[in-house]
Amino acid sequence: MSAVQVVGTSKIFNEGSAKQVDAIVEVNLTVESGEFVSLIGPSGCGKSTLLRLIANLLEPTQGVVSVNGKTAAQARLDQDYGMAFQQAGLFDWRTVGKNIELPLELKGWDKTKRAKRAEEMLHLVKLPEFAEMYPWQLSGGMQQRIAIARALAAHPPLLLMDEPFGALDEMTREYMQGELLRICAETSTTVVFVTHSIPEAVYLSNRVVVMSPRPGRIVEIIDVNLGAKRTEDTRAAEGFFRSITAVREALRGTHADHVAATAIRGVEDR
Amino acid sequence: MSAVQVVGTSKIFNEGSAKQVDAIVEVNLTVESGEFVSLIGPSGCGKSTLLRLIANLLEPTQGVVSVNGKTAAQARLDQDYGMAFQQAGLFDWRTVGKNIELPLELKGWDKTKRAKRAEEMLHLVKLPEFAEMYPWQLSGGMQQRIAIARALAAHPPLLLMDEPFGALDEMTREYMQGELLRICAETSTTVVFVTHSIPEAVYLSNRVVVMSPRPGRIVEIIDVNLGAKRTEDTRAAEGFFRSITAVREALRGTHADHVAATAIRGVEDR
Amino acid sequence: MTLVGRIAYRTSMFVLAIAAIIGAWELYKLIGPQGGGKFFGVSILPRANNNAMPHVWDMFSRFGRPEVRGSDRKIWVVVLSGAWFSLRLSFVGFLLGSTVGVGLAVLMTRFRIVQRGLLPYLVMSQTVPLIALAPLVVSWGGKLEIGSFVWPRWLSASILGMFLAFFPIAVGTLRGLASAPSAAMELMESYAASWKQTLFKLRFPAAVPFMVPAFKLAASGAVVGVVVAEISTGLKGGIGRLIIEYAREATGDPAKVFTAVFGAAALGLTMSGIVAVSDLLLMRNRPKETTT
Amino acid sequence: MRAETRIQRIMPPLIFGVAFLLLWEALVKGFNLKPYFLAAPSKIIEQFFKNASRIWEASAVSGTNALVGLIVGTVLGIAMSFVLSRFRFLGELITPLAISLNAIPIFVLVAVLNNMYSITSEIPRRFMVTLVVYFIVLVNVAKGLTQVRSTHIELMHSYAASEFSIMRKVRVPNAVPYLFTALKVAAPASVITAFVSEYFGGLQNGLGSRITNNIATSKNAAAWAYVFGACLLGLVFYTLSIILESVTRKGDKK
Amino acid sequence: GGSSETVTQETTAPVTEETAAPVAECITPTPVKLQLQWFTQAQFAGYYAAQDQGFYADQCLDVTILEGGVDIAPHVVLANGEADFAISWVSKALAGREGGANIVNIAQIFQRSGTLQVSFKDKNITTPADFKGKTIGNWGWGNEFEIFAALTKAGLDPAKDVTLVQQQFDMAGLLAGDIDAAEAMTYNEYAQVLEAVNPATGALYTPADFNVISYEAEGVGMLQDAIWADGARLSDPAYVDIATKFVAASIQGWAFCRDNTSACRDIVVAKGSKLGASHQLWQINEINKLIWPAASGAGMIDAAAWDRTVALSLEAKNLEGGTVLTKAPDAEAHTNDIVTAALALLAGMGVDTNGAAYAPETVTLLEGGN
Ligand SMILES: Nc1ncnc2c1ncn2[C@@H]1O[C@H](COP(=O)(O)OP(=O)(O)OP(=O)(O)O)[C@@H](O)[C@H]1O
Ligand SMILES: Nc1ncnc2c1ncn2[C@@H]1O[C@H](COP(=O)(O)OP(=O)(O)OP(=O)(O)O)[C@@H](O)[C@H]1O
Ligand SMILES: [Mg+2]
Ligand SMILES: [Mg+2]
Repeated sequence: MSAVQVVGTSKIFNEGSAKQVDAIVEVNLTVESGEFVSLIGPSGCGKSTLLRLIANLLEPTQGVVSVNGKTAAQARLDQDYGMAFQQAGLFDWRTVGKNIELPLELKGWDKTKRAKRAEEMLHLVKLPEFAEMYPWQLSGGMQQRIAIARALAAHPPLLLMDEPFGALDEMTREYMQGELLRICAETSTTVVFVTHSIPEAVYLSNRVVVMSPRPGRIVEIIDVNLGAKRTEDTRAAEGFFRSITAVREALRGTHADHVAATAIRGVEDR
Repeated sequence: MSAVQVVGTSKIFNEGSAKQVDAIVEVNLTVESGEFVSLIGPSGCGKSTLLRLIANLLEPTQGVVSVNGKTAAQARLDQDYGMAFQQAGLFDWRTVGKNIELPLELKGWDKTKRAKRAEEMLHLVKLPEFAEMYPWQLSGGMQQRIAIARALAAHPPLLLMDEPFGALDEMTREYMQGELLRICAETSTTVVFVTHSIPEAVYLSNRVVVMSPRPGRIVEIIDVNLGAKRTEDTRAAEGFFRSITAVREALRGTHADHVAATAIRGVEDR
Repeated sequence: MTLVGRIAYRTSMFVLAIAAIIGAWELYKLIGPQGGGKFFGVSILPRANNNAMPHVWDMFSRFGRPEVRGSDRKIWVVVLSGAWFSLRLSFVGFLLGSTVGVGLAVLMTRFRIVQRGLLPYLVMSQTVPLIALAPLVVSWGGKLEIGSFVWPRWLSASILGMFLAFFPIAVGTLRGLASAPSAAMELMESYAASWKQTLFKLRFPAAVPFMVPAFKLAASGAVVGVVVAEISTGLKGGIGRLIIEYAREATGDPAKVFTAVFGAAALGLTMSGIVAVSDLLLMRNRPKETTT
Repeated sequence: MRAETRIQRIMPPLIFGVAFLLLWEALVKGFNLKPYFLAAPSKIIEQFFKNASRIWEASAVSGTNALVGLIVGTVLGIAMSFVLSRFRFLGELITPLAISLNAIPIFVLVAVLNNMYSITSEIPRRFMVTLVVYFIVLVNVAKGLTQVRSTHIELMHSYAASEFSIMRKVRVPNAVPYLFTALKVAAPASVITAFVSEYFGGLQNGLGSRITNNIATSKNAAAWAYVFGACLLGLVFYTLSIILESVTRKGDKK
Repeated sequence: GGSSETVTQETTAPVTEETAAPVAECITPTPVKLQLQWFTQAQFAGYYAAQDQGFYADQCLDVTILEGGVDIAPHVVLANGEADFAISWVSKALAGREGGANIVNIAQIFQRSGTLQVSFKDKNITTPADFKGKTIGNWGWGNEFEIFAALTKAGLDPAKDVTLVQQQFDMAGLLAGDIDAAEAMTYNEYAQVLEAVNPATGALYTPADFNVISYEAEGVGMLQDAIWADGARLSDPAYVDIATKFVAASIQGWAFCRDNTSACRDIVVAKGSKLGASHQLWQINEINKLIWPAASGAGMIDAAAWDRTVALSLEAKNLEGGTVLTKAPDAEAHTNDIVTAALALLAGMGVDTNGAAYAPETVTLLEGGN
C-alpha cells in the first residue's frame, strides 16, 4: 500500500477571479511506505501547496489525494501524519516545552509521558535548557528546531516537512539530517520533504521530485541510488555527485531564463 | 569613516533572572564604507542580535555601537540603513505593492514616484504580476523576496540583511545574489549580511565574520580576496574554495561536539 | 457566496430567529403561570398574563391601528418617523463618540502617563448616571453660541449618545493599538518612522479586530444614550420620547409600548448593521481562517 | 520592560484626580455656580462622608445587583460566544437578536420586565445587568475566538484536532485579551445599568433611587455624593478585572 | 385694548412707553418661553388653550411651550434663563430655591392637591395609618412628598414601617398586586386604573373596586402646579409687565377650559398628547376641580395653603430621614402682586376668574383611555 497517492491533482486559487493563480496542475505522485521523497523546485512553484493537499489542509480543485489507502481527509482525522510548516507557527502564549507537547496533548497523552517526550525532543534538537522560555525569546533557527521537535514528537508514520532546516547553520543542519534519517529508519517513517538544497534532497531521499515554475508540474523524478543507510561518507560518494548533477540539470531545465548559466559545476554553489 | 563600528559590545537578555541569556559578549567589529561583511555562526549565536544592535533596535548591555560616525540611534533616526528581517514581516492588510512602498511613504515620497519604484523592485525580485495580491496569498519564498524588495526600495547607504535568501531556491538565490552585488556596487552600499550558507558568504563578502555558539563571540574574521567584481566564474575560482575551506574550518572549530566530523571536504555538503 | 446571496441568507436567518422568539413567547403564554412563578419567595418565572406579556398578534396589530383614537396617523408611521429621528441623532452621537474615543485611545497610547492618569477616570465617568448629566448638558448647550452657530436642542441628546459611545471605543482601540506585533513595530522602528506614521501605518490596521467589536458596542451605546436623553430632556420627535409616552399607557394598552420598544430595537439593529458592513469592508483583505 | 514602582503607578491618577477636582471647585467658585446647577466637590465630599453609611448601604444593594449581573452575564456571554463560533448557524440566528435586544434602552426593558415579574423584585434589574454585560462579552469574545492566525488553525487541523481542542488550545488563549477588554467595558457598565434600572420603578433602596431622590429635591451635593459612591463601585469592579487580567497574562509578550 | 392700558398703569412698577402701548398696536409680539414639568396633557390645557385661542397673542406675547421630561426640572430651566416662566409643584420648586435657584411663585393655578393613594378594597387601606407594613407605591422624582407627610403625620417611619416602591409610568404594579397602595393623580393615573379591564369581570374597573385616600382631605395636601418666574428679573418692570400679561392670558385659558371642556380636549389632543381623547376629557374635568371654584380668584396664592405646604416640607421625613426643605423659604419666594394685577386685567375684559358657579361634569372613561 502506498503511503501517499496523488492522482491528476490540480489546485487553482481564486478561481475565475482576476487574481487567479494556478498553483499546481495535473500532478501525479506516489510515495511508497517507508520512502523518503523530496520536493524541489523554484520559489512559488507549488511545493507547499502540494504538501498541504496531502495533509488535507487544502481541497484539490481537481484530482484525488489518498494517504495510507484512505482519503486524505480520513488520514488527517486518524492523525496519520505529522507536519512541520514553512513558518514555525509556534504559540506565543505557550512555553517552548508546552509547544512541543501540543500534539501529544491532543492525542490524550498523560502529563508525565508528555513531559518526558518533550524533554527527549528538546535534547534531540539540542535546546534542553530552553523548555521554560517563550518562543519569541528564541532565535529564528531555534524556533525552527522547536517546530521540528513538535512535528516529530508523536512519532507519526508519515512526516510532511516544508523546508524544515532552512534557517539552520550547516553543522546543525547536518546533525538534524542525520537524526531525521535515524528516526525514520528506526520507526520506518515515510517522509515527504520540501527543500531548496539539492545536496540535502539527494542526501536524504530515495527519490527527488523536481517541479517546474508556476503553474507547478512534476518535470522529473530522480531516483537516488545511495543505499538505505546514509552516513557522513555518503556525502563523498560518487553516486551522490551524480544525483546532485541530475537534479540540478532537471532544475535548470525548468528555468527558461537561466539557460545561459553554467551547466554543470563540480561544486555546490551556495 | 567606517560605516559600522561595534566596540566592546555585549547583550544580555533577562539580566539577573533565572532565564538570563548571554546573547553576545565583548564583540568588536568595524565595517568600512562600501564593504560587504557577512556574519556566520551556529543557530542562536547572536547574529540577529548583533544586527539589531547595529540597527539600534536593541540597546547594548555594554559597549558602544556607532554607524556612519554617529550613534546608532542617530543613524536610525536619519534612516541611514535598510533592514531585511529574518521573518519577512509583511503587513497582512497591505498589498504586496503597498508593502514595498511602505518605507518610501515614510520618507515622504510622492505617489507616482513610489509606485514607479515599487514596480521596479517587483521586477527586480521577479514578481511583477503580484503587486495587487496580499502577502498571505504568496509562497514563503515569494514573501521573502518582497521583504528584500522593501529593504532595497529606498536605496539606503547601509543594508542590514538577516538571512534574506534563506527560503529561496538555488537559482533564484543566485540571481538575487547577483542583483544584490550589482546594486551595492552601483550605489556603493555597505552591507552587513547574515547567512548560514558558507559559499554565499564567501561569494558575496569582502570579509566573513565567524561567530561562536552562545554566548556569541567573534572567533575569526576571514578576508576574502576575490576582487571587487564577482561573476558566475568566481564560483569556480580557486580562491573561492580556499575561502570556503577557511570559513568552514573556523566554524567547525567552534563546534566542540563536531570534532569527529570530516575536516575538509572538496564539496559543499548541503 | 455572492453579496446579495449573503444578505438574503442573513435576512432569512433573522426572520427565522424572530419566528423562534415569537413561538417561544406564545408557548410560554400558553403554559406559563398567569401570576408568575415563585420559588422560595423569589419570582423566577415571568407572568404570562396579557398585561405583562401581550399576545404577539396584539402587538403587531397595534402597529396598524391609529396612535390615538380619532387620529388618522397609524402607529407604525409614528414609530417609524420616531426611529428615523433618533437614528440621525444616534449617528451624530456615534460619530462624535468615535472621534473622542479614538482620540483618547491615541492620546493614552502616546503618553503612558495620560493612560495611567486618565483611564480610571474614564471608567468612573461611565458610572455617572446620564440622569445626573442630562440637565447639565442641556443647560450648557442652551448657553452655547459660537459665532453664528446656535446649539440645537437635539445636539444635547447626541452628546449624551456620545458619552456612552466613546468609552468602549477608547478601551477597545487602546487595546488594539497595543496589539501590533513586535516584529512589525521593530520594522517601523528601523525606518525611524515617526510616532504618527507608526500609528497610521501599523497600529491602526493592527487594531482593527479590536476596534470592530468596540464600534458595535458604541453603536448600541449611542442609541441608548440618545433615547435616554430624549426621555430625560423632553426632546420630542424621537423613539425615546415615544417609549415613555406609550409606557404611561401600559395600564390600559399594554401592547402599545411594545411597538415603540420594537422601534428602538430596529434602530439599534440599523446602527449595528452600519458597523457590520464597515467590518466586512475593513476585514475583507485579511487572511481568512481555513475552514477545512 | 522595566517594572514600575508602585509610586509611579499610583501618582499619575492621583495627581489627575486632584487636579480635576480643583478645577471643578475653581469653576464652581469662579463662576459662582449655584448648588442646584452644579455642586462644588468640597460640598460633595462633605456630603459623602456625612452620608457614608447610607451610601454604603445603597451601594451594597446596587452593587449586589451589578455583581450578580456581571458574573452571570460574563458566563453566559462566554458560553454563547463558544456556541456561536462552534455553530455558525446559531450564531447567525442569535447575533442580530442579541444586538436588537441590546439596543433597547435599559430601563424600558426593565419596565417591561417589572411587569413580567414584580415591581418589588430585584430580578428584572439583575436580568438587565446580565443582558448588558452579556452583550459586551459576547461581541468581544466572539471576535477573539475567530481572529486567530490561520497558520495556527492549519497546524491544529494537521493534528486532526477536534473543534473542541482548537477551541481550547488556540481560540481561547487568543480570546483572552478580548475578554479582558470586554470586562473593562462591562465593569462600569454593570454598575450604571444596575442603578439606571432603579430610576423608573421598583424598590427604593439602591443608589439609583437615592440619586433621583436627591436631584428631585435639588440636593445636588448629596446626589453627587451618591454618584461618587457609584463611581467608586465601578472603579472597584474595574480594578478587579485588571487584577484578573494581570494574573492570567503572565507569559505574554511585553 | 384699552383696559389693558389701565391695568398696566396700576402696577407698582414704573411704566415705559413701550409696555404701556395698547395691545391693539402690537407689532412684534414679545417672545416668551414656558417650561412645563411633564409631557403634553390636559394638566396644562389652560396654557395650550391660551395659545390656541390667541389669548397670549392678544397680550402681544408669542409664547413657546416647552414640554417637560422625566429629568427636566422646570425651576432649573427657568433659573438658567432658558425659559421665562415655568410650571412646577411648590415644594419641589422651593427645594430648588433653597439650592440657589432664584425663582418666585407668581400664580398658584391649582388651588388644591390632586394626589391620591389608591388601593384595592380588599387591602383595607382607608387612612395613612393603614400603610404600616404595606408596600406603598410612589412616583419618585419629588412627586412623593405628600406620602411622606402623611406617613409622618400618622407617626410612621418611611424607612422602616413601610416598603416604599417607585411606580413605573403606569399603574400595572397596583393591578398586578405588587403594590398595596399606589400613588395616583386624580386627573391621570386614577383614570388609567379605571380604563383598565378587570380580568375577573371582563369589564372596566369601577371606583367601587378601590379605596381612595385623598391627601388634600387628609390635611397633608401640598400646593401643586404654579407659575414661577425668574426672581432676578422681577426687578425689571418690562419683565413684570410680561409676567402680568402672561399670567392673565394663562388664567383666561384656564377659564376657557372650564367652560369649554371638549374644545379644550381637542386642543390638547391636537398638540400631540398621547393618551387618548376620553382620557384627556377626564383629565380636564379633574383639573378644573383643582382650580375652580377659586374664591379669591384663580392664581391667588392662599396663605394658609402656602404655609401648610412649607410646614410639611420642613417636617415630613423622607427615606433618608431628611426633609424637603431645611429652612423656611424667605418671603420673596412668592408674590401675589402679579396675579392681582393680572386678575384686574381680566376683570376689565370680563373674564370670570372665580368660577363660583363651576360644576364638574361626568366623564365616561373608555378602555385604554382612547
Ligand atoms: N527577546 C529575547 N529575550 C530573551 N532571549 C533572547 C531574545 N532574543 C534573542 N534571545 C536569545 O539570544 C540568543 C541569540 O539570538 P539570535 O536571534 O541573535 O540568534 P541568531 O544568531 O540570529 O540565530 P539564528 O541563526 O537561529 O537566527 C538566543 O539564545 C536567543 O534565545
Ligand atoms: N491562499 C492563497 N491564495 C492565493 N494564492 C495562493 C495561496 N497560497 C498559495 N498561493 C499561490 O500558489 C502558488 C504556489 O505557492 P506555494 O506556497 O505552494 O509555493 P512554494 O512552492 O511552496 O514556494 P516557496 O518555495 O517560495 O515556499 C504561489 O504562486 C502562491 O502565490
Ligand atoms: Mg513553500
Ligand atoms: Mg537569527
